[in-house]
Amino acid sequence: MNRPKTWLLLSILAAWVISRFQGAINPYYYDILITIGINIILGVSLNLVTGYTGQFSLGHAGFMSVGAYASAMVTLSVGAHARGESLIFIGALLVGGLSAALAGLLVGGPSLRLKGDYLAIVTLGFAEIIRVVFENVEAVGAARGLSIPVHTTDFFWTFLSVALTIYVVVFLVHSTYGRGFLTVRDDEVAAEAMGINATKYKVLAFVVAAFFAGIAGGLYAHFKQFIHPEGFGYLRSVDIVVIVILGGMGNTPGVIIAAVLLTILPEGLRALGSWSALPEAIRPLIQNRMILYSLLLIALMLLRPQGLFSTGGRLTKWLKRGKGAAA
Amino acid sequence: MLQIRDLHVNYGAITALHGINIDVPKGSIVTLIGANGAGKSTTLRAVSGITRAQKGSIVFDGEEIVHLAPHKIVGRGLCHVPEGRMIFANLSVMENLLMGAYRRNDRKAFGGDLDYIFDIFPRLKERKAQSAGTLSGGEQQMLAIGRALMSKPRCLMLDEPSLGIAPLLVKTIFEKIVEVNKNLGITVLLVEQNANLALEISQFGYVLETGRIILSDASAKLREDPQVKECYLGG
Amino acid sequence: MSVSSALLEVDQCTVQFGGLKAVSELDLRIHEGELVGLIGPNGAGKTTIFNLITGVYQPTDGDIWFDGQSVVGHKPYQITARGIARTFQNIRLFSSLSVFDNVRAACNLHLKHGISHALWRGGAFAREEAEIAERVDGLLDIFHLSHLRNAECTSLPYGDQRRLEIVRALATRPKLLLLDEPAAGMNPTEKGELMRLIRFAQEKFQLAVLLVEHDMRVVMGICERIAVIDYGVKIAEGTPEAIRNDRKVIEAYLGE
Amino acid sequence: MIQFLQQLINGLALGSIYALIALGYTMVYGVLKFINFAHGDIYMVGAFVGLYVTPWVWKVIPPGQDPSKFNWNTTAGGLVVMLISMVVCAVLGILIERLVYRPLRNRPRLTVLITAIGVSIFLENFGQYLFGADPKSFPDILPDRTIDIGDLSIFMNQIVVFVTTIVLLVALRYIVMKTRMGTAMRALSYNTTAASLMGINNDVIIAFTFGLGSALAAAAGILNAINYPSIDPLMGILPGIKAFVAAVLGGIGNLPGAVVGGLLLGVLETMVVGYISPMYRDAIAFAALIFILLFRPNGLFGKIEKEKV
Repeated sequence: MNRPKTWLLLSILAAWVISRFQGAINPYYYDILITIGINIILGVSLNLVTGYTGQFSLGHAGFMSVGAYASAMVTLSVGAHARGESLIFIGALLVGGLSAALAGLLVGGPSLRLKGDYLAIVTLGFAEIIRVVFENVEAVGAARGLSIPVHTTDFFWTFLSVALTIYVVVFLVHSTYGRGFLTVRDDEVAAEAMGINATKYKVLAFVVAAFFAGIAGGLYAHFKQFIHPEGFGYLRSVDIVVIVILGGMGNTPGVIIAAVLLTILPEGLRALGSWSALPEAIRPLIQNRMILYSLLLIALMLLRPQGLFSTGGRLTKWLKRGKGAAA
Repeated sequence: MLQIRDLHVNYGAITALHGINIDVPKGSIVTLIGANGAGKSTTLRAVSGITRAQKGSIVFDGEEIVHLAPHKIVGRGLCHVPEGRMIFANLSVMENLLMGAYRRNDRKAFGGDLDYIFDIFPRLKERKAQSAGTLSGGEQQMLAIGRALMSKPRCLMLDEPSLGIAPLLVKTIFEKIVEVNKNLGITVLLVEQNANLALEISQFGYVLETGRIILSDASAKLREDPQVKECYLGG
Repeated sequence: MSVSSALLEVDQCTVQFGGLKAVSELDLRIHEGELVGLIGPNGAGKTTIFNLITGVYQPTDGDIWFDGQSVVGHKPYQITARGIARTFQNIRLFSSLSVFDNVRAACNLHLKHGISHALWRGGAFAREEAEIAERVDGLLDIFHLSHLRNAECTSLPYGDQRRLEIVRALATRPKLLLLDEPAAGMNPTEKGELMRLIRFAQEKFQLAVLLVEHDMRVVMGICERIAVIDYGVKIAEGTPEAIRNDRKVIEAYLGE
Repeated sequence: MIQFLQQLINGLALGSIYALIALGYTMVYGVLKFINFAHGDIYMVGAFVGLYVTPWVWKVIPPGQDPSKFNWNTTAGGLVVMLISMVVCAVLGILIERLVYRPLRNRPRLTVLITAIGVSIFLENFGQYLFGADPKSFPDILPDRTIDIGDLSIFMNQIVVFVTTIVLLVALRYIVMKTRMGTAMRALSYNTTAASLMGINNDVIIAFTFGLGSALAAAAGILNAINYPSIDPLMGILPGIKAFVAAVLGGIGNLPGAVVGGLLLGVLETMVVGYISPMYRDAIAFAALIFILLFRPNGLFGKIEKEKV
């Protein structure tokens, strides 16, 4: 048994132990914790595409929605309160993840020929088309949305998924095989000249990321118990991109911190916005988290485009060294 | 006319110029020769302001220009014909020439200047309504020089005017460079790989190697220098 | 040294961009273990020939044979896998990777194991990673880059970056190495050292080398045979001595 | 047949709006090589400026009493409203370029794209704060009349859209093709370095381009509000994306292409709504985009460019 796997088992164990006490956690904080978990999965998985492989995707919410709907359909077709709830849930999440991965393959295959702005806009287009489709299919509730009768997502399942996502992304990238992702980001022409099949890596990153976005979608559906096509629009994708940017492209610990911060931020702003000492006119300005988000994003791009938590690459270097010792 | 002192240029961690000194006296043709990657183009780019110098001074006509923006340097009468010509292929030949005169406000004088350019490069006149992208390499080089002349420069910097051009046309273009220098009194700083030709028309030459001036002398003397002969003249 | 068929055979290749023939009806043969130089004025089409051989461009006409098989229509990574590696005129290292990782990435091609191994991280994975690390360190050592192993590649001086590109290309285990102006931007001492290293690598790895270079001392000094290109056409080919005295070459290239 | 012609006219009117916005995308892409994601929101700001200045303009130029009759005062007032909105948006566009995009001039394109998304989100949400999130009804700044030609009915508004669009296009073409500034714009879009070596102050030209594009977007905002008099701070998102699709359709950076792309998309969308289902109104633009990018990535009129190795 070597270190990476120990690390994975320990984190799953920790998730299990903490989940034993989840009843003791204030429901408000509990909700925030689950949301943090889902956002970490989304951020870390998108980071594989955008951060490590350098492909800018604006459609991550689309894959999340595929996972959410697919897993919800599994649960609904099995029926609520069937026995073996956990097994059904695992099945639903896996179906969600695999459906999203398939969508990722279908979208990524043709569109990853494009670069930069064009890729971003095409992924956005695909996500919007997915949304329009869900809005028009009666079987999934069309524009009315879809209710899921069970609340199966709990602390353990969420953080088990978080641990798996981080494990896969980090330990995939930190291997000779996984260096392929980074070479594609740095210089595609040189990567191909070194015998690296750039297309394969780009599609692989896309599919793996879509899989975990699908898992996140499944968790979300069985947590909120209601999903609606509007909830997976372009702004949701932007939210995930902001997590990646803030954390620093290709910096997984940074992205995790960013996911936590950006989940707590709107809650804090809500509290601050209702603080009566503030003038009436300012309060909505603060409560609208998107105003702050956008200013944050612009300021970040102007001042620290490498992300808030890239300490001059020291963290990345530390990771590389950590890898050297592990391999 | 142009004095370069202790010029340093870095691209990221790579140092392209390690403090070079060049003097271009008024009315002369000075040439800068050296191998690919020696820093010749970088020198010109730093003088015209496209590339920022980290250290050093560039004095043009008594004025320090090292921190000026490129468009202001053109306004001072120092024009750079870049490597690869960089004509505007999407514009017509005439529009290219007019762009050369972008900073000038004496529109009435344009006609005379155009006549002079069409006189030394008759081919441009024939093709003035044509899109510049359809010109041959040699014609594009003529256009690039003509376009630069439209800015009424006092000093012209030419970066490898012979690049990718048929030998016969190279000869014509070099003759015109000399003509412009003699008739209009324009000072010329010429960067060239074709050392033979460059040293033939210039009065003074500098040899650049990995970002340093390793030799400088009158052109006639450089042509006889054994080291220059071996490396650059194919002797 | 009598090889019946060449390792690389460029057969009547033409590359056309729009109306412009960048390379026309080029014939070029390189035998195993041979060191061939490719010279010509700027813009003559030398880099285009490299891009043609490595699959970045496809020939408009003609065929390219490598090691007995046609490589036309293959992708660059497939051609590299067949045994052709290259360096770039304008250095293209993986800028975010360390020196070590730049070379390690080039070992990707010969990995026995894939994604599942990287995730499972069993004994086989550890052994293979250790093997690769050893090979990379060995290569870095030969080219005197060991002390820079963990440095960021963009922080290296010009000459070191060029050498690192050669090391990276060698890590793909090529039979033919294409070097695009490896001496550009080096001082005479570095150039001398580079010549020695190219010869050394050629012998040690039994490489054929095709070298584009402007510095005549380098080309004349190490090449067994030189081909001269002008306007996309091969105007001469022969030993350095023959090239030096060829009228056509002196006319077109040395600018008389 | 009548129904088809009617749809065609509606489609061309919608397409004109897309074309005007698309020109801004294409011009900015031409000089800076990036997608100004916030461009659609300028269109929104244009409509709101119109909403707020109309009462002021009407104080100076009182509109006609009978909205169904043509009236010179009403028309003049409408024009003034549009001009003010265009000027305000031009200034806004220049300001955004100066404050946000210029410092990022030589940064990776991704950085600039993300910043543009940020600006877009900011304009939308600050708009919600400033104007309120609820839709506002846009005043009738033009006489409301229908012209019947046989069974075909054309709204006065549509005629105004066509005429204004044509006038603006002719003006733009004159600026770009005949003036010194326009030639400099084209030169700059081909090669920025060479442009600065000609003594062109790239900053000025880029600011000018932003101003011009933003003014056109403002005009589109007003024209659209005349036709669909309900405006809200998020109204720019979809037309913005669709106009971008139009620009790509015509080959980004290509001015006539943007116009053709806009008209094409407008007609296509109207036909889909009229003959298939209104539910797919938005999907059609994205489907067109994906199709064009995957099969002709340089647009209908573009040519393929290869990366230099």
